[in-house]
Amino acid sequence: MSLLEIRNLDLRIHSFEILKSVHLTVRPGEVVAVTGESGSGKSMTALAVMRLLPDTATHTGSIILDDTELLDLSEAEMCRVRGAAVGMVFQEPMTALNPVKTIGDQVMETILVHRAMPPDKAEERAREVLTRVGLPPEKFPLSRYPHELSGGQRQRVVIAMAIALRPKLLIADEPTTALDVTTQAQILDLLKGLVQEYGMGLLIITHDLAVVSDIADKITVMRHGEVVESGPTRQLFAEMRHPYTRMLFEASGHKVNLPPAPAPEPLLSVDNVVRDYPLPRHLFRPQAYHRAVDHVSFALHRGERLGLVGESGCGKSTLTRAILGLEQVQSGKIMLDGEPVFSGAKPNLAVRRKMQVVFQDPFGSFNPRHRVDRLITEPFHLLDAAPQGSERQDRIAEMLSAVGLSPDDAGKYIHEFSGGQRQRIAIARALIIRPELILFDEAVSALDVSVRAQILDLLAELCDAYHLTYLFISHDLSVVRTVTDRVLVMRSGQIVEQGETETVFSDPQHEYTRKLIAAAPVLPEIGKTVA
Amino acid sequence: MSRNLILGGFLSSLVLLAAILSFFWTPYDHATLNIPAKLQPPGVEHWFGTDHFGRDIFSMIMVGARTSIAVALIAVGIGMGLGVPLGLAAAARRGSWLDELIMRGNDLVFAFPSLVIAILITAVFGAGAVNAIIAIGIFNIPVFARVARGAALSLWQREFILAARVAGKGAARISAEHILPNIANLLIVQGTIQFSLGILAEAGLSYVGLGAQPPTPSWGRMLADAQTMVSFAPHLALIPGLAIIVTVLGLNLMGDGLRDWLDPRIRVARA
Amino acid sequence: QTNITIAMQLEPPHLDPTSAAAQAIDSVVYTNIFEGLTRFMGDGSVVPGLAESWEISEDGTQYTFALREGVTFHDGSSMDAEDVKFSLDRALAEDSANAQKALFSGIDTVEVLDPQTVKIMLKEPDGNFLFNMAWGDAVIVAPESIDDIKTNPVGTGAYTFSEWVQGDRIELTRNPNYWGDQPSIENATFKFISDPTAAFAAVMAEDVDVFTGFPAPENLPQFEADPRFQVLVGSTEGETILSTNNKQAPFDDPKVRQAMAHAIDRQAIIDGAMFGYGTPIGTHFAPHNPAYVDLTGQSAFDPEKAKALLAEAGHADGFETTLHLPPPSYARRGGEIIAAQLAEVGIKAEIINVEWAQWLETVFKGKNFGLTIVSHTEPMDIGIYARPDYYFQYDNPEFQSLMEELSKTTDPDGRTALLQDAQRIIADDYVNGFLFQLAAITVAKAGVQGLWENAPTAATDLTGVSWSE
Amino acid sequence: MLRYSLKRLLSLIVSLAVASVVIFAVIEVAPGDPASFMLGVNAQEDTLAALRSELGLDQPKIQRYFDWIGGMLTGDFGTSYTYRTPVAQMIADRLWVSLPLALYALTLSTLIAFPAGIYAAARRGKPGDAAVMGATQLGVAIPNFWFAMMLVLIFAINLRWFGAGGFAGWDKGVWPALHSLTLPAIALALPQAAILARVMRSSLLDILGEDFMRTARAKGLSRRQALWRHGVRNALIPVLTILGLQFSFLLAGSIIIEQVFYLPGLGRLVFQAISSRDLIVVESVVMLLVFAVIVVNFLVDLAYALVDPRLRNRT
Ligand SMILES: Nc1ncnc2c1ncn2[C@@H]1O[C@H](COP(=O)(O)OP(=O)(O)OP(=O)(O)O)[C@@H](O)[C@H]1O
Ligand SMILES: Nc1ncnc2c1ncn2[C@@H]1O[C@H](COP(=O)(O)OP(=O)(O)OP(=O)(O)O)[C@@H](O)[C@H]1O
Ligand SMILES: [Mg+2]
Ligand SMILES: [Mg+2]
Repeated sequence: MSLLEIRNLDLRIHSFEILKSVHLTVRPGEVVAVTGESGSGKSMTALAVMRLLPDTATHTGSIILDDTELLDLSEAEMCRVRGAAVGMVFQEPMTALNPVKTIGDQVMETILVHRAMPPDKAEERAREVLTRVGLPPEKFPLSRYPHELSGGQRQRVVIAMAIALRPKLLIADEPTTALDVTTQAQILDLLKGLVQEYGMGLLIITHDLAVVSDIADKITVMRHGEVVESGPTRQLFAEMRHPYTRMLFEASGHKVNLPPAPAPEPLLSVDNVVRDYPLPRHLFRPQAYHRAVDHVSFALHRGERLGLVGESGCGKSTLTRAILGLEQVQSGKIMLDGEPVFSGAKPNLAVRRKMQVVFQDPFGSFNPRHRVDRLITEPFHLLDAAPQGSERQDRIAEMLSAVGLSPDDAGKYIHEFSGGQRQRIAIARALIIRPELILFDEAVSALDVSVRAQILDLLAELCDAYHLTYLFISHDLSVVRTVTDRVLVMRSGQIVEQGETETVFSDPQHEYTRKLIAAAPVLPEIGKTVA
Repeated sequence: MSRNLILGGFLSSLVLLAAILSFFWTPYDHATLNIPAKLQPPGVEHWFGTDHFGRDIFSMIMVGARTSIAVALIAVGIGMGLGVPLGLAAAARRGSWLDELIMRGNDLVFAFPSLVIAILITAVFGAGAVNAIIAIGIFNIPVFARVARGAALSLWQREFILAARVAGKGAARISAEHILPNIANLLIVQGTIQFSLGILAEAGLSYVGLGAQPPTPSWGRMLADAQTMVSFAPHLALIPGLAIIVTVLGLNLMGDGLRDWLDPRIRVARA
Repeated sequence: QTNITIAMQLEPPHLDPTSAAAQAIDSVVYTNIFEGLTRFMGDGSVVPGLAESWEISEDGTQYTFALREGVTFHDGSSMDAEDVKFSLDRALAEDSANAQKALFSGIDTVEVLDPQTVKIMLKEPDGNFLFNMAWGDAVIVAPESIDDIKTNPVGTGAYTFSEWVQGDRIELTRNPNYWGDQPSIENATFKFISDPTAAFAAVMAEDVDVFTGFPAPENLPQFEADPRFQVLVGSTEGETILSTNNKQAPFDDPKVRQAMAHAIDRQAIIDGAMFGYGTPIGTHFAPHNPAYVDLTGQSAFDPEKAKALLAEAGHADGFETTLHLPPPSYARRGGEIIAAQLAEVGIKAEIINVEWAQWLETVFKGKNFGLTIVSHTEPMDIGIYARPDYYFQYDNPEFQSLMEELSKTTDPDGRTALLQDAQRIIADDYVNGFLFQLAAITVAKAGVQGLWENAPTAATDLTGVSWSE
Repeated sequence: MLRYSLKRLLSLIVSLAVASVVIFAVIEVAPGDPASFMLGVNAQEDTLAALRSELGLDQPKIQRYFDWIGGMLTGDFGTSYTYRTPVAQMIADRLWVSLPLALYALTLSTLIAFPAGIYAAARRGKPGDAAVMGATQLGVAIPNFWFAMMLVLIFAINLRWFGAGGFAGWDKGVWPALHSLTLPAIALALPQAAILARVMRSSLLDILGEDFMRTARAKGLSRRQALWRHGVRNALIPVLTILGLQFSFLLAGSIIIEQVFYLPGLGRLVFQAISSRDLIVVESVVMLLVFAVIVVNFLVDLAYALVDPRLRNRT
């Protein structure tokens, strides 16, 4: 007896075929995960169930919820289904809540809009569900506004809204993607608990195979709007019949072979660095500060690949900016090759030309109005004698080839490239002046697993060819584990643990490191069953 | 290109063409009085009729377009020329005393009811096109400063600016090389809007007698002259009014159309 | 119906007619609130006012006025010879703020003979004295009311002041203790509407019953065609002239002034600026005055002659000058037309629109102008041409002695002859461009009777006004 | 919230201080001697001097600035040069016309703009939207004084539904007063309403694309419910800014409109005062207008905090 049954669902937007005969079933008490890379149609499938597709979308096929054909319902009838029979949780907790209404109002609204109970009862129920999702009203009164909560707490409010009427089916579209690993673990636990307790069906969408393997009873893998494989989790992981599934799996756990690091020779030294941000001024109080980096010290050797992990907001990017000399530190010293990055109150340009950086966002890192040749030669500005004419052309061609693009791409604009290609261009830009040190700030976090695997391979190749030294910053432990020799673990502005990467991961010393590693979902080993 | 852009562009270029053409040709001399032929309704001889002095209204409208456009254009030039650098500087030094000073200065100018000040300026320094331009121009400065600053601030958060800083570029260079080209669209759109507001403001000032002085024809003054005669010669008020409406409408439609057309989000989606 | 709403363009700055030049004050208070020894009638004649009768001595230097019995001020105090003496002495005083001090300059002393009789001694005979005493600047005021006369005028007239809403209206109420006949209007409201459009709209919408000095002659045909309204067109004392700075080059050359006179088409100005309302004048004198001489032919419109004269004066290519225009539409519109007409003969006059305050500052006091257009509305004001320091700076000793002689002459025929000579002298000298006599235009509802048709002085005499049934 | 308000208040005071200096300086350089205007053409030099000293015009500039400011703070705006009555009283009388007019127009424009903007946003891309947007484009392009002329022509002169101008006065009752303010208010309000409707629409469209609107739909709210319960209040934030700015436009716009309808308001007062060089009145009225605008913007800032809880504990 299935709760939700999607059969032969075709979906078009204008002339684009978004979904092609999608099949999917969810039974009560079952967790079904839909996975696949970006743009494969996961969200569209979920929205089709909610009938919240863009106005221009047309669909055929059938979506049956509890014997009701949803595609036949009128809009008014559908309104009665949404929120009552099906609840939905979205990816971005920061924006999923109305900023001008209290959380209590927003949770109660689900109840009141369906006239399920009188207001006083509804309030009682709101307290109840908020308590259930871990926000007891004693600590988190109903009168709180969303901006007074953290990301994880907001996601709990969204879940509370979705389950307030105990829907039979809960749809969660990437519910943890925007959250830290530790928070992700808590939210996943919460969802699992709710399924067990209420006997709901849960349709969870995620691109993270590790999360999938952790939570799902059944998995559906999608690609280009089609279901390529589906089945019970154990079986699917054991068999991996479709090559795409296999590719996904391999890319998710991708390991690269770094060339061995040369003998230690100091390059960068960070000594007791402190970075304070002034908090907004209070009228009658002395200026207060937020300490984003708190007495951090470490050394980086020539040819070494150093990792930096830690949760969101722990100060990773701040530290990067301090090393780059973009911001002045309040105390401490940063020396590169024996010279301070900041001399007096001015950034030291002589030092800066030895460093480059690759940022996270493949879309925001480039001026959309410049061509690739101009984009990647921007660091030439740091050189006293920048290459000109044919020498310049050669360097551009060399760099583009080195990162796996064609020299012909030099004349294109950035919007003509995919995310992965953009990240390659970013690396080319960083490499073009042959810096002694490259900083990667979440350089692969925004990429699909398959693309990420390629970029990581590229990094390994470049290490071979150019003997790179880099600081690799990421919140993704598995990535850091494979591309670094040594790792620093950061928490609230402090380095809590550092050491050889393998040692730290296999035998974490600090309690926080242990917590991080435990919270990170892991892929099952191929061919073995999942617990 | 959207319908707005085409229609707006058409109306605006119509007015612009009339203004340019008026340098070489008008059906009659716009300044020649012919009192016996006064107050003729629109007809074959005078397409838009004649005014209370028997002047040809069609010719006056053509030459008046010149005045409106010149005043509004120069006023926008003043606003852009001073406002944009100020806005860029404020954004580049966000949170500094300079930013604070520029923004407070802007607030202050905004706080003055612009028309009152325009009246005050022209009352003190004399009525006339030049003072009207200055009065309108001053109020364009904070508008452009604000738009430039707002857009530049969000750009300064973008990683490509960070990349440029890593490449050792200073604030002035980054503003010129990265920020300005990326906010140019916005400035153009704002420019068209301010341009149309300038036309309205000029008309308003001329209407109360503080804009261009006779014999320079001006739509606003034509309306003022027509005031007492609307009841028996409505064309005197209708035609300059419609000229203003068509121009402003054209510019606004063009601004809207440009906004859509130049919006990088939509452009990327199209590419 | 006993209430009436009368609109006019200008609001008085305050309500004391004896300390300001503003005609708007007289328009409200003259004969209604304040009265003088003599008074003007609608036809311009001078009749007894508070003085019932008078005797003039043989040599013409002593006037003995017999005051009316039982006249009281609005505050209840009685009006007697002491009040007359006080009023005249106040106007005469060193520090007097009276705008027309010249009216009183001939007075030597004022003597109270008894409460009802007052004797005025002149320094020399003055044929104009009774006329002078009829001006609004010569009304009789109560000494005890002087301090706040500007906002609370207390006079002897048929109406008492009741309210002033600044920027909007002034209200008068009938004075039950008036010495003369009770007028038929009980409550009168004076409304101030400066904008010509608003003026038209207000009359059309019947928001006002009467509009005196209606500022938009272009709208009169509509009122004439509408049975709801009547239009009264009379004449004023306003000679509208193109004032010329006689001391500034090239206007110091009479040839140039003559050329300008011939370059101007008066009828075009009257038609274009006043929509036909106004009488062409060829000199500075009111055409309705019996002594008027029509000299318009002397400066007939003749652009060719104008060009020839300019060439003779050495300005074959014309010259540039300024034309300052105060706010009234006769000036603004007339100015545009004159500028165009002057341009035809090669004179480029740059139009400078000014407010009255600026006009007074730059033109009248600063004498920093080339040309300006203004209407001189004081009655019988040809005397200004005898003042070399007057803003147009005409300095002709012959004319000055003529005026002196005039003030000593009491015999009517002699006066007329002298006045006619005076008119000719200034016309021969082309002192200013003489344009037209401003028409007095009043628009009223059809049922209103007894309004002044002409405006021999600024006044809205309510005493004769009534509604027909 | 308190701290936020205090900070805004501080900058309000600074703005007012700077504004007062600017206004005073501009007025100081204005040509035209008030004394000679008051006394007319035949005034004697000694009388003029006496009047100047009576008016305080012979004092040093700094002294006069502080006298002016000090007076204003205590409610004494000085005495009008021309009318010889307290300026404060004159302004108060005029305020009773201008302020109701501005509020009336503001109310009208809000009443027209909000539904129109919301309607258009809800029907984005449909004929209803196109119609509203077309109308607003036109509305924005129409000069309000021209519109006023047309209103007078049609409704006062031809149809005679309204008086062509003038103000009945509140003492004649609320209804006649409002009646005489109706045409002017419409003339002021419609062009502003067009702008406001456009802002409302675009702001609402931005909000409609927000994630929380989708969340609301997922809860089972219909499009309409989501629009009203979650969209409108969020969309109000940019609209408030415009509303604040509009108040100053309305006050300024009323200067011209008061001319057309000969309403005895602040606008007329300022024009009259400028032309008669009643500088003390000009000074005070302009300062008052600036004060009103600055205070309204201050109130708008406070209103933000009411609408947007994120701002409440900001400093
Ligand atoms: N409003 C829309 N109009 C047109 N096409 C759309 C729209 N929304 C999504 N698409 C397209 O539909 C396809 C499926 O999108 P969908 O959002 O379902 O992908 P997804 O699997 O959820 O990806 P992600 O992991 O990035 O969220 C994509 O190719 C996308 O470009
Ligand atoms: N310009 C700034 N002004 C004030 N506070 C800041 C500023 N930049 C960062 N912070 C604060 O400093 C702390 C560290 O921020 P940082 O960006 O370095 O974190 P992160 O580790 O890079 O996080 P993420 O993984 O989310 O990028 C955060 O609490 C952040 O709010
Ligand atoms: Mg998705
Ligand atoms: Mg970061």
